[in-house]
Amino acid sequence: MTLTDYATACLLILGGIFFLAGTVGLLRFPDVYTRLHALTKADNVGLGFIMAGLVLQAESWLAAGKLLLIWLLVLFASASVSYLIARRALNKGIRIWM
Amino acid sequence: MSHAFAYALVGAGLFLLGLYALVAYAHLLRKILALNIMGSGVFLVLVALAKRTGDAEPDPVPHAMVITGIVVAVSATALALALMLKVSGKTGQAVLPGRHQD
Amino acid sequence: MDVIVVLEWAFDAVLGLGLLWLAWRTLNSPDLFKAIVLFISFGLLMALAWVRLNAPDIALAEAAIGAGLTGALLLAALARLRTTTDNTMPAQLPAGSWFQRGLLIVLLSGSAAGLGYAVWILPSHTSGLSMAVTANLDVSGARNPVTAVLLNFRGYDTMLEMIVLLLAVLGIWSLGGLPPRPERPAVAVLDTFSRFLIPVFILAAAYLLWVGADAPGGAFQAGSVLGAAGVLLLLSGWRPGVRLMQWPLRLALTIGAITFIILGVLTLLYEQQLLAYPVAQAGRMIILLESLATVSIAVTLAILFLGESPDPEEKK
Amino acid sequence: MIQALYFALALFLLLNLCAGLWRILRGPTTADRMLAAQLFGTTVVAMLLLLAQASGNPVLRDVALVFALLAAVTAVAFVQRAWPEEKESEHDLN
Repeated sequence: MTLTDYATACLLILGGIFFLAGTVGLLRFPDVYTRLHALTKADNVGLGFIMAGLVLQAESWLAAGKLLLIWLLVLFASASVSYLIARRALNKGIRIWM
Repeated sequence: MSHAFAYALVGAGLFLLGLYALVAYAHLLRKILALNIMGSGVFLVLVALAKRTGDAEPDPVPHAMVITGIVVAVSATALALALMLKVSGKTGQAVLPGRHQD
Repeated sequence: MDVIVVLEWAFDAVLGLGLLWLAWRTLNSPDLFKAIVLFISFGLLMALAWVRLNAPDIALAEAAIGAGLTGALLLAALARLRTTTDNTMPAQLPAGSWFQRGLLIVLLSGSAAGLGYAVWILPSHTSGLSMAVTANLDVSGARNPVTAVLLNFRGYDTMLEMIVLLLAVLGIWSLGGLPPRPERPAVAVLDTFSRFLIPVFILAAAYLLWVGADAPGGAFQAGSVLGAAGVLLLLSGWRPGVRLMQWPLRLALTIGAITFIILGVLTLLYEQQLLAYPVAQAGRMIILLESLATVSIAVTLAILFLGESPDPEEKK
Repeated sequence: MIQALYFALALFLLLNLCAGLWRILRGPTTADRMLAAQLFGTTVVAMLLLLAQASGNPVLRDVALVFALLAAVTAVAFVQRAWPEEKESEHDLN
C-alpha cells in the first residue's frame, strides 16, 4: 500500500464511523426533529469523508469533479428536504421533545 | 453455485411472494404493489441468467428487455393506480366490487 | 479463501435476504403508507442488485424510475385514495377464507420448488446471444451493446413500447374525473430547490442520452430523468398553460412512436426488413430515434403523474 | 488490501441500512418512515461509489449521480401530497 492508500483508508473508515453515528441517532433519538438532525448532519459528513477518500484514488480530474458534484447534490437535496419535512412536522403540531 | 444463481433464486422467491399477495389480499393498492414485486422478480431472474457468460460481458439481450420492461411496468402502474382511484371514487372502497361486501 | 471473495458473498447474501424480507414486509404490513415506503426502499436495494449483476444500464433505469417516479406516483395516489375511502376499512382485508389461503400456500410452495429446480438445472455457463450481438456490433451504429439491441437488433420492442406508453396515457385520459388531488402551495425553499435542480436534471438527461451510444445510458434513462424533472415541477405547483396542453403536448407524446413507425415503414420499403437501417446511416438514425423517444418518454411519465385529461370540458 | 476495505465498507453500509429499516417499521410518525427512506438514498450513493472504485467500473458513478438527483423527488412528493392533513400525535400510529 502506498501513502495515498493509507490516507484513503483513514478517510473511508472515518466516513463509516459517521454513517454508524447517523444510524444510531436514527434509532435512538427521541423525536422527529432530533432524528432529522442526526441523519442529515452525520450521513452527509460521512458521505463527504468517503468522497474525499475516493477522490484521492480517482483516475482523472474529471472523475474527481464528478464525485464532488455528487456530494454537493446530495448536500443540497437533503438540506432542502429536511427543511421541508421539519416545517411540515411543526405545522402539523408534532411535539418537540424537551 | 455462482452469485448469479443465488440472485435467480431470490428472483423466483420474489415472484412467488408477489403472486401470493396478489391473490390473498383484497386491497387494490396492495395488489398493485404485489404486481410490481412480481415484475422485479422476473427481471432479476432474466438478468441473473444473462450473467452465465463467465468472465465475459453479460448477454445484452435480456438487459435490453428488462429496461423496456421497467418503463412499461411504471406506466402500467400509473394506469392501474388511476383505475383504483376511479373504483374507490365510485364505491368508496379500494377493493373490486362484487365481493368483500360484508 | 480470498478475503474479497468472502466479503462479496456476504454482501450478496445480505442483499438477497434483505430484498426478500423487504418484499414480504411490503406485502403484509397493515399500514399502506408503511408498505409504500418499504417498497421504495426495495427499489433502492434492487438497484444495488443490478450493480452486482453487472448490469449498469438497468441500474441507471432503476435509479431513475424506482427511486424517483414510482415512489412519487404511489404516494400521490395514496393521498387521493384517502379523500374517497373511509379509513376504517382494514388495508389487510383478506380475499377468501383461511382454507383458500392454505390451499394457495400449498400450490405456491409446489411452484416454488418447481421454479427453483428449473433455475438449478440450467447450464451454468452459456453465452446466450452475446456472441451474435458482439459479432454485429460494428454495423449497428452504437458501441454500447444494450443500446444496439434496443434501437437496432430488436428495435421493434422499443417501437411497441412507445405505443404501450401512449396507450397508458389514453387509458388514464379516458377514465374521466378522478378523486380530487390534495395540494399545498410550494414554500420558498421548495421553489428555490426546484429552480436550481431542474437545469441539473436537464443536463444529466442530455449527458445520459449522449453517452448512451458508447456506454450505459440512453433514451430510457434520459427520458426517466427528464420525466422526474417534470414531476418535480408539477409538485412545486407549476401547471402547463392551456395552450401548451393542446397540440404541443399531443405532439410531444406521440413524436417517438410516430418516428419509429415512419422509419419502420421506410426500412420495410427500402431494406425489406423492419427497422434494419442501412449501415452508413445507422448511427445517425439511432441518435434521431433516441432523442425523440427521450422527449416522448419524459412527457409521458410526467403526464402519467399528473393523472388526468388535459381537456377541461372532459372533466365533468 | 485497499480493495478489501472497499468491499468491507460497502457491506458495513448495507448492514447500517438494514438497521435503519427498523425505523421504517416502527414509525411512530409518517415523517419518521419517510426520513429513514431518505437516509437510504445517501447510503446507497456511498455504496455505489465504493463499488465503482472496487470493481473498477466508473459507470457506476453515473448511477450514483442519478440517485443523488432523484432521491429528493420522492420526499418532495411526500411533503407536498401524501402527508395527511389531520393532526397526528406521536403515538396513535402504531
